[in-house]
Amino acid sequence: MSASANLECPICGGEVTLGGDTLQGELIECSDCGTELEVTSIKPFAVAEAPQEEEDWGE
Amino acid sequence: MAKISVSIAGGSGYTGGELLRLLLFHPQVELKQVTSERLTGKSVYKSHPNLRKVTQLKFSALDDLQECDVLFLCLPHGKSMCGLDSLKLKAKKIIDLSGDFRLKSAAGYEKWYGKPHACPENLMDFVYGIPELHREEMRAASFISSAGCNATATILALYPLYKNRLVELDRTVVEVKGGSSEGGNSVSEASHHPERTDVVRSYKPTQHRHIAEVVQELSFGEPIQMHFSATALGIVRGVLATCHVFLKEDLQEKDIWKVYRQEYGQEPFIRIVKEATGAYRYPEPKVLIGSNYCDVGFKKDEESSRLVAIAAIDNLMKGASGQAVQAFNLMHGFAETTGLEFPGLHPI
Amino acid sequence: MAKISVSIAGGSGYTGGELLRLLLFHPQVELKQVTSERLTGKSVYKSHPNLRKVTQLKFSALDDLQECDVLFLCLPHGKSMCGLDSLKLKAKKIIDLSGDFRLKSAAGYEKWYGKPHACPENLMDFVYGIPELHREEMRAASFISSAGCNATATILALYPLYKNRLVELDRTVVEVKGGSSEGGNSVSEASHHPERTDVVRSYKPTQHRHIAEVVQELSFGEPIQMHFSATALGIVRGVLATCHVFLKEDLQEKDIWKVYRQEYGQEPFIRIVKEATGAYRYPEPKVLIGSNYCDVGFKKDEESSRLVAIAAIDNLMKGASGQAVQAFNLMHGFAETTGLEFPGLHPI
Repeated sequence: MSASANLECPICGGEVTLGGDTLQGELIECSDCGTELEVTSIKPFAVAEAPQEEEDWGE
Repeated sequence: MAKISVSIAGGSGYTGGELLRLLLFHPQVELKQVTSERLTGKSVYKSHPNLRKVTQLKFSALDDLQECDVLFLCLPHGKSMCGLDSLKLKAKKIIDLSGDFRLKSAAGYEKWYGKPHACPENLMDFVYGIPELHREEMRAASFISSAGCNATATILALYPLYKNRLVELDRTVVEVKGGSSEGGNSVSEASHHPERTDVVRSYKPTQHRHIAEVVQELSFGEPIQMHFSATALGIVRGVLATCHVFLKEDLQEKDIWKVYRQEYGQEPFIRIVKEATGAYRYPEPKVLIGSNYCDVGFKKDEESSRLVAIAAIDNLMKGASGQAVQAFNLMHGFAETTGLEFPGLHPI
Repeated sequence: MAKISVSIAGGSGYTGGELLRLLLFHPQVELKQVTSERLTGKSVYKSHPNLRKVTQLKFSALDDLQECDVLFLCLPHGKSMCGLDSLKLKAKKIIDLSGDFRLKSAAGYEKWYGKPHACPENLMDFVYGIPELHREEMRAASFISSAGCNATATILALYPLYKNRLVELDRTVVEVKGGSSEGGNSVSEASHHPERTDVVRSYKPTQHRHIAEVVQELSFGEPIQMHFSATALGIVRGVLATCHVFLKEDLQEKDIWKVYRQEYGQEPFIRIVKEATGAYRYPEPKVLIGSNYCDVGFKKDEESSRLVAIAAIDNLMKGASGQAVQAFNLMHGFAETTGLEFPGLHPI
């Protein structure tokens, strides 16, 4: 199991911490901007914005 | 540790009532008197029904005000400055929630309040009461002037951008949307329910006096111009300030996040709210009612250099009484969130 | 004294969110998990925006629920009773906020909920959770079923009159007016803003299931009949129950005051509100939003034997989550007001 890592959220640049047990494809939330991120690789750790189905916001 | 003895001068209005609610539940406060000329001798809950059975306190007359450690002034505009000398005899520390001591310049006061200031020599004694801008000065202050509600929302929306000189200084347009409680509890034709409900009323398209505070606090020594309008909505509490600024350089949203995080990352009462999903993506005053939060968000316009900066508050909390209690906590070295933990309600 | 470990099963709805807010600030509670099948892994503030930055908690799946001291159930109707055996393995004490265990009679449940009860043998294990009626039983209880919101308001309005056998038992008419949060957070045609705003909607002129609880709690061993209607208003929170009863003897208002004072004089959450002046002469749900109060008032009709008894609550507080925390406090011998001190806001 690799050590945990601090990455930068691709959306807001906030700090995203990945635990050593994080799995490929896992979904995590950026605690600053709430965006759902997908772990695209674990060696080295990398994340990208998870695909979002566009919500109809009703307006 | 002995409690701090506190009184409120002018406690029958909405700001006084909200302050009374907060102070009654503040662990370090011993509430002594609440004055009201109109309701002297009456129980405070007659003006503040939410305090029924919470306190047996009755309104006192201002003349019967005894000495205390801290005096909050929620008097009608003009009364604080006219009565300052006698009020100063009652308490070493004063927090004034009126507009009397917000502006540093006597000329500015006369321009925006339409009459000369009664004691301009005292203007510099008061620290302008937004902790996120003046925390250290407020810790040491004996006199604090709590900011206006629209000014608080506008200043907090724009402060990181102006402090870091990121925007053009004369192109900013600000539209503040607010509720009926801003007008206080005195009734008028315009506040009569059938006339006031669900309006979208352009009550101050120009000349809103809170501009003066915004210009004062964001100029950082340079001349700036604010183009400010206020619209009244069918809500009771809540302010949303939508500010249109024009960036000097072509910054990306990530850069803007960085600037706001740098200025507000450690602030207990400011949350950066900018999300891609959900019904609450940008600051929303509704869920802040009763809380001391100021939520701040922004959106970069892809078509131009415009950045839309947005801030939401409860005008009676962060825009008045909550911020005054925050000032009180700072003045006495208490944790700044003391008595201000209520997070707001949802749904409401 | 070690804190009580608490989890909430079904925490993404309005009741679960209000309970979460209260428990996060409860001095004796260590909050462990909040479950939601739909939002497992997501931050709780995604459903409860007022809790943004107040907690970093994420929703768990029900299957991952660990043991704790007290489990609150805010599951959709029917889920508590079907899953009771496995839920009982997780906690020695359960407070259920659904309708599954409110009625003592399985036949009554089937009549009002339209399907047979899944585990009628457990019905008698649950104490009906209105402290003002069942305080001693609740202190000793391991399982409590929190009352319905309309039932709570109606029962508390009428309890002193029925307990003292002052009214005719088959003539009472009750009209409950309530808000949109009663329907929970699932959307429908009828809850769509343009259709729902400012309605005065006769959504249950008859057959409202909360009648069964009212009859159960006010019969005192005699057959009684309740004529009950519910009207939905344009408010979000708040219930006002207006009850029309017919007195057996010709009593004056002073006598009625005496009966209500006798039953409610020492209650921390009930205030008798009946005044001749001011804008808040009778119970008003608006100023109770967020508080655990039930305000009760009455007016004798000079023209007949009718007495109009009125009660107001916040349906999410005294009508659900607040009352559940009151039950929690009773179960553990804490002061009943612990974590429930918020007095409500004015103006709001």
